[in-house]
Amino acid sequence: MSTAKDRVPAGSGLNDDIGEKKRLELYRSQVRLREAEQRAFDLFLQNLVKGTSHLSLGQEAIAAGFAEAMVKGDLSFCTYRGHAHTLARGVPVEKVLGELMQRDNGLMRGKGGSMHLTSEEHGVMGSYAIIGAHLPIACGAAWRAQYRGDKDVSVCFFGDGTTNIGAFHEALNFAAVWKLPVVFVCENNLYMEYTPIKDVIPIPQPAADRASAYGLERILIDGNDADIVYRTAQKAFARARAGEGPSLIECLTYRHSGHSRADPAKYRPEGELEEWKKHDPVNVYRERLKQFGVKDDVIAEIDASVRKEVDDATEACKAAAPPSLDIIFTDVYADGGWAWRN
Amino acid sequence: MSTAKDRVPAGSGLNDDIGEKKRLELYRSQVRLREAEQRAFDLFLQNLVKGTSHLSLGQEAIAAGFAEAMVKGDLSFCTYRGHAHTLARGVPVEKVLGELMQRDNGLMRGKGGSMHLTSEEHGVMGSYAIIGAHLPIACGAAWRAQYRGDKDVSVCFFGDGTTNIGAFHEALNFAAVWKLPVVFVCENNLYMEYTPIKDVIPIPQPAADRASAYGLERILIDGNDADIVYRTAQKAFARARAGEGPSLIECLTYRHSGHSRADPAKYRPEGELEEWKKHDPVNVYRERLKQFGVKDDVIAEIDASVRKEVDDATEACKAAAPPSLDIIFTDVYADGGWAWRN
Amino acid sequence: MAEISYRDAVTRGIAQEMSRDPDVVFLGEDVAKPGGCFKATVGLYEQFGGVRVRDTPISEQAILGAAMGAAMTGLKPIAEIMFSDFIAVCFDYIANEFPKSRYMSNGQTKCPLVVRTANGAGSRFGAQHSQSVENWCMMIPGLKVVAPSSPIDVIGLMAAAVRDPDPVIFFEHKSLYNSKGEVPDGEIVDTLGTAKILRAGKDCTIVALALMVPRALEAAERLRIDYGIDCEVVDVRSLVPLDTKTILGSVAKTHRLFTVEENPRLCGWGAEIVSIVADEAFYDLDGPPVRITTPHIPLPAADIMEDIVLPTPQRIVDTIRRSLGS
Amino acid sequence: MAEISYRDAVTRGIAQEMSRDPDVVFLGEDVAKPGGCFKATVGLYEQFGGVRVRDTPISEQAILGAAMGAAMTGLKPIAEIMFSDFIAVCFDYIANEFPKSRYMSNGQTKCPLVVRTANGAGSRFGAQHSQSVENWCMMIPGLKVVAPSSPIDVIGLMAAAVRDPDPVIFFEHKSLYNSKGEVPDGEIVDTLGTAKILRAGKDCTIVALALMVPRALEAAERLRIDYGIDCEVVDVRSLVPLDTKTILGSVAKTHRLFTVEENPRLCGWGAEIVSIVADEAFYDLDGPPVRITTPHIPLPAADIMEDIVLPTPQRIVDTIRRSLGS
Ligand SMILES: Cc1ncc(C[n+]2csc(CCOP(=O)(O)OP(=O)(O)O)c2C)c(N)n1
Ligand SMILES: Cc1ncc(C[n+]2csc(CCOP(=O)(O)OP(=O)(O)O)c2C)c(N)n1
Ligand SMILES: [Mg+2]
Ligand SMILES: [Mg+2]
Repeated sequence: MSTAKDRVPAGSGLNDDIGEKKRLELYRSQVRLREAEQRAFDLFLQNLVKGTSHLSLGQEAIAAGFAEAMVKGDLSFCTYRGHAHTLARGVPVEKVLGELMQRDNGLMRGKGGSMHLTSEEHGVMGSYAIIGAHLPIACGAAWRAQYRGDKDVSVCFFGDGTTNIGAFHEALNFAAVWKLPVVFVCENNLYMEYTPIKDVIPIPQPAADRASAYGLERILIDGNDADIVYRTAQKAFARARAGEGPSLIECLTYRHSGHSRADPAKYRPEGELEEWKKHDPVNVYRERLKQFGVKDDVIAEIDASVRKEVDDATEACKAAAPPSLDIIFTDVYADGGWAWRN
Repeated sequence: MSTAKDRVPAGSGLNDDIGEKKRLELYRSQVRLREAEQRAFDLFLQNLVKGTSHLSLGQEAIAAGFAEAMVKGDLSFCTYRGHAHTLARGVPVEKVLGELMQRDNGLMRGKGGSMHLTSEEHGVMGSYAIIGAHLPIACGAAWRAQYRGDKDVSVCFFGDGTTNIGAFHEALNFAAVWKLPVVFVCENNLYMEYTPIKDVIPIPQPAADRASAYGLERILIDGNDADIVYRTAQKAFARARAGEGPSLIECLTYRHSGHSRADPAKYRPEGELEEWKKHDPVNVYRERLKQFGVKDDVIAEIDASVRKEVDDATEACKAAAPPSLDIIFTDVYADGGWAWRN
Repeated sequence: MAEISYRDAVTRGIAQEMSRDPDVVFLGEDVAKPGGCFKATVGLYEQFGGVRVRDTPISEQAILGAAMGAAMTGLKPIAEIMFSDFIAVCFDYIANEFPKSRYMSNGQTKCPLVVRTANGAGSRFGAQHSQSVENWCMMIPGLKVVAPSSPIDVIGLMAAAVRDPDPVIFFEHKSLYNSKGEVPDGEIVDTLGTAKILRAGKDCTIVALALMVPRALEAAERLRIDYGIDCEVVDVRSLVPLDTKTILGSVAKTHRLFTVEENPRLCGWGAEIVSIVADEAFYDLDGPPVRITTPHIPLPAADIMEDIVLPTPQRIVDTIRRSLGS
Repeated sequence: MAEISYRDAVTRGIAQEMSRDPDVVFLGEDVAKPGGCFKATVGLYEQFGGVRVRDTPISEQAILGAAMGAAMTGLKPIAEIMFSDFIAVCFDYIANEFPKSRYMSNGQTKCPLVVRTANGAGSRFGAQHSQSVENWCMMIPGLKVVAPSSPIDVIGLMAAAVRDPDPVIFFEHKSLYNSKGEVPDGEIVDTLGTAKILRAGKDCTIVALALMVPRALEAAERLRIDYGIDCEVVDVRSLVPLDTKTILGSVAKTHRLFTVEENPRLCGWGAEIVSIVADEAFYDLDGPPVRITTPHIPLPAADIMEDIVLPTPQRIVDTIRRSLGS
């Protein structure tokens, strides 16, 4: 049993390249993701979240670190485990919880559900629930940028288990050959649904150990340290914007919750969760701020304001109407309707 | 422009580990494949081969080398470019040409066609025309061997272009994790249909440079030297039979003909074919025999008897009846029929 | 005799066949140690061991390809595709490999395997995890396709599927896993290609499948009580082979046909059955054969929307009543 | 006005749209420098350059996924899938991605792309390279599906498909590439969702698609000459949107329906059209609606076998004559 700390070279350290303003944003973002996801879980237990939901508790540094490095116009492609990435791009908590709770104020007014969060205005180009499907799609968005000379980057998030499906391979090769401005981010949380990734790969690292198959640099980082994530993202984005092609970044992390819904995650060896909780990204970052001399009351103010945002969002969602049924038959086609016949 | 000779370390040399008997078989097999494929092409030009056909002219050393290393019970999984592998396992030339000519004496009596040659009694478990599909299937046959404790090996042949499709990746990972007795043979003939493989991969060698992604050894050999192929096959088979898992072998080679049918292969740079013809596997091997002191008349006898076999097969096919129409509706289901309703 | 759930029937059906035949092996994602994402295979790993019950990587093409290669060479694999929607990522095996190799080889190769998969809506999972896709398989020549609606049928048809020498796609309905039914003790083996008349009637024939079967039965009961309409309800159970005899026989008696299917409208199995009846029993029909389907749209996630788009007992009642002019 | 081949019409249709709109890009295997495996895109690379016309690796999922991502963000990609059978290896994009993202996002995302692919039998390529799979797409809500039968329709429907804001699957028929037809000079733009009555008649309606259209016309001619039966022939052209008005209108006039399709029997588009007519125009029908299809088997390779299993003019004639009792 080893956490990210043991398995990747250190590299954060005290270094003010990031600066206090950005650091506070990175902290706020992580706390926001933590609180919102925790709330989603509580609401699930209260039977107020319908369907399924996949939380990123414990993985917040990745979503926050990448989103903070992205600029307006950059595009995110997420999985069913996409709440955190959606929120990190600035989508209001209410919109996300509303969708999980199947309310009319939801991001897609209940039509998509928790696995398909999409907010084009925030650059969130969709959350995809078929493993691997969005990697080629992200390539396509990057191809458009390359074709048009646009400078945006497409960032595609996925899990360790996703590295074994065909679409992963096709996308990586395609992106590398066409030198597309796309960044592939593997969040290695050690598990697929319930099966440990190490049981189904013949190499130690599912993504990093495959980068060379696509002529790419091996990048393996501590995904629980937002500074490291942020710096790595910036480097990859610069490379992409410079026309030097894609990157594949493996971030070591751990999900504190089960795979989905109320999964108790009994398949994890005893003590593993506790070990990883010692390296909880939110705690790591709070300590970091303190090392940089950020005062406790500044931190407390952030914590409180985030809490209030999530509380308010929760109340708004509880008060929101269910989705109106007249949207069932809208937006199948671009004309707004669903007519397959005349 | 470089041929296999320049691109892989030498490794044949004079060395009698193979022995004269086996060497004569390797030679006979290659000549047989050469003559049969050349005949198929001639018959195509005479409009006697219907549909399509994909020849292995120039790639004979791979089919011959692997087949000679296989023992009864070992299984071959081929592509649409499968005539050579089918013949190399001992299937009569008449059966193959008969199928290409859509005659009743064909291997599948015209029902399958040139792309789907199958002869279970010879261990030829099918030829598959959807790129990549047979790699997972070969894994399954190997899984059965592992499960039952059978000692046979499944050998799966495919081209350089096939390394970019999803099924390749899934099969390699699966086989490596389950340590299956399967040997993946990439015949890198430098081209997909008409596009050079180097245009669509970000690494020099499509298969060898990816072996490490599956925890496998990098194996790149001169595929135009039957001795090297044979030795490499033996090693891989021994590993598989010992329960040590799969191998991925990239064989450098070149097809002398076009991709299929009457493709004139105009996309090849001038002189490339000529350069490779200097390293023609049949010539290489004829010279090898001479170096080992095999007399010219022994070689001439082999050439003549193969020629007669192919001539006889051709005549038999020309004389053969067209397929009988009553098999159109047989063998959709195991009961011999096609009834989807009562 | 005992009452068991549809979910437990899956486990029991597989266990029955694995106990009987050592060539039966089972593979899929999270099916072994975790017992499956729907908990429908809990205990098989413990009972039969990790050599026969195996967890795989997330590689649906490898799963189905491996099943096929094993089937061709002597085993009888059962492969799980977690959600039937994921058939799309391994469709080549369903469409081009399993069903064609016997034919193309002129009878040389065999492919005795079962693909079992969780099909259908009702869990509020949204458009990529809720589809009914049995028509994706029915339309492919060379496959057999089964979709049981009750625990006893699950066991019996699973046994029949595993013992069948052809590739069988076995659709379990997600929303039926919790449903219960009486099941006799001992071995249960059913027959593919047989529909069941679950309720005899004279005024019209309702043909249904899987989750639509209990809904059709409920509608029939309401039609009897509220409108005095006497419906015959046929559970198709097996789309291929299709028991056209039972269906045509029923229509010959009732003179009216309604199909109730969860497939989106176009090219579902309802269209096939309506076409067969319209062609072969045209003069038996006293009125138009009517399909009741999910509309031709992707499935919405929200419960109140999902509940509306699937055929409901109420919609079945209304459609039949209106069509019969009562 | 000039006579051009169906093959050249494909090139011209694409070139027309690429000239008009710089957002139209084209990708596929061997489509650029080599001009396509059916030589249907020769010259596009030279005319529009390697940035707009691109060869890809053998990665159908990457091809369709890339097309989708580009379409979502502003381009209008045309993607080639070399043989329609290969849709099976990238079916997730066809079934689960293209057609669902707009709906799931409640209208936020768009997917204006065209997948063109060589469909159908007649080339003696065997079971994995000869299928007619337009029903694989018709059955998926959210797609549009087109299959032209003549050079002029190829150009006009290609233009309509490229300009359409939804994902369109464009089926070209392999056995029509060499066929010829008159085509006017200048821009040609047609309309999706419109069938064409190619021959007016009063005794029965024959609905056909792609390669079956010329066969239906030939059969109609023979039926007139030999049996005095006057057939109306409808070329569906567009399966989604489906021009039910034209079809129902024709049946209202002729009172008999025959569909002629290359799909294997079960769940083809013929079943859909028969079901619509049987339901909505039941009382217009004077006799059973009849499907003429390829039987439900994998396709054999040999010419004499392949020729028999596809619907032939002779089979159409015999079926209609017998059914009309002449
Ligand atoms: C093609 C496909 N196969 C299987 C699934 C079911 N599934 C959903 S999440 C998941 C595990 C994914 O693991 P990983 O990629 O590590 O992501 P994580 O959930 O850990 O974030 C699986 C198997 C799916 N959605 N799509
Ligand atoms: C899934 C799929 N995509 C495309 C094709 C069309 N196709 C047939 S052969 C071929 C080239 C294959 O190249 P390679 O793997 O190098 O094998 P080679 O033909 O050189 O032996 C292609 C693209 C196919 N048969 N299947
Ligand atoms: Mg994971
Ligand atoms: Mg090649």
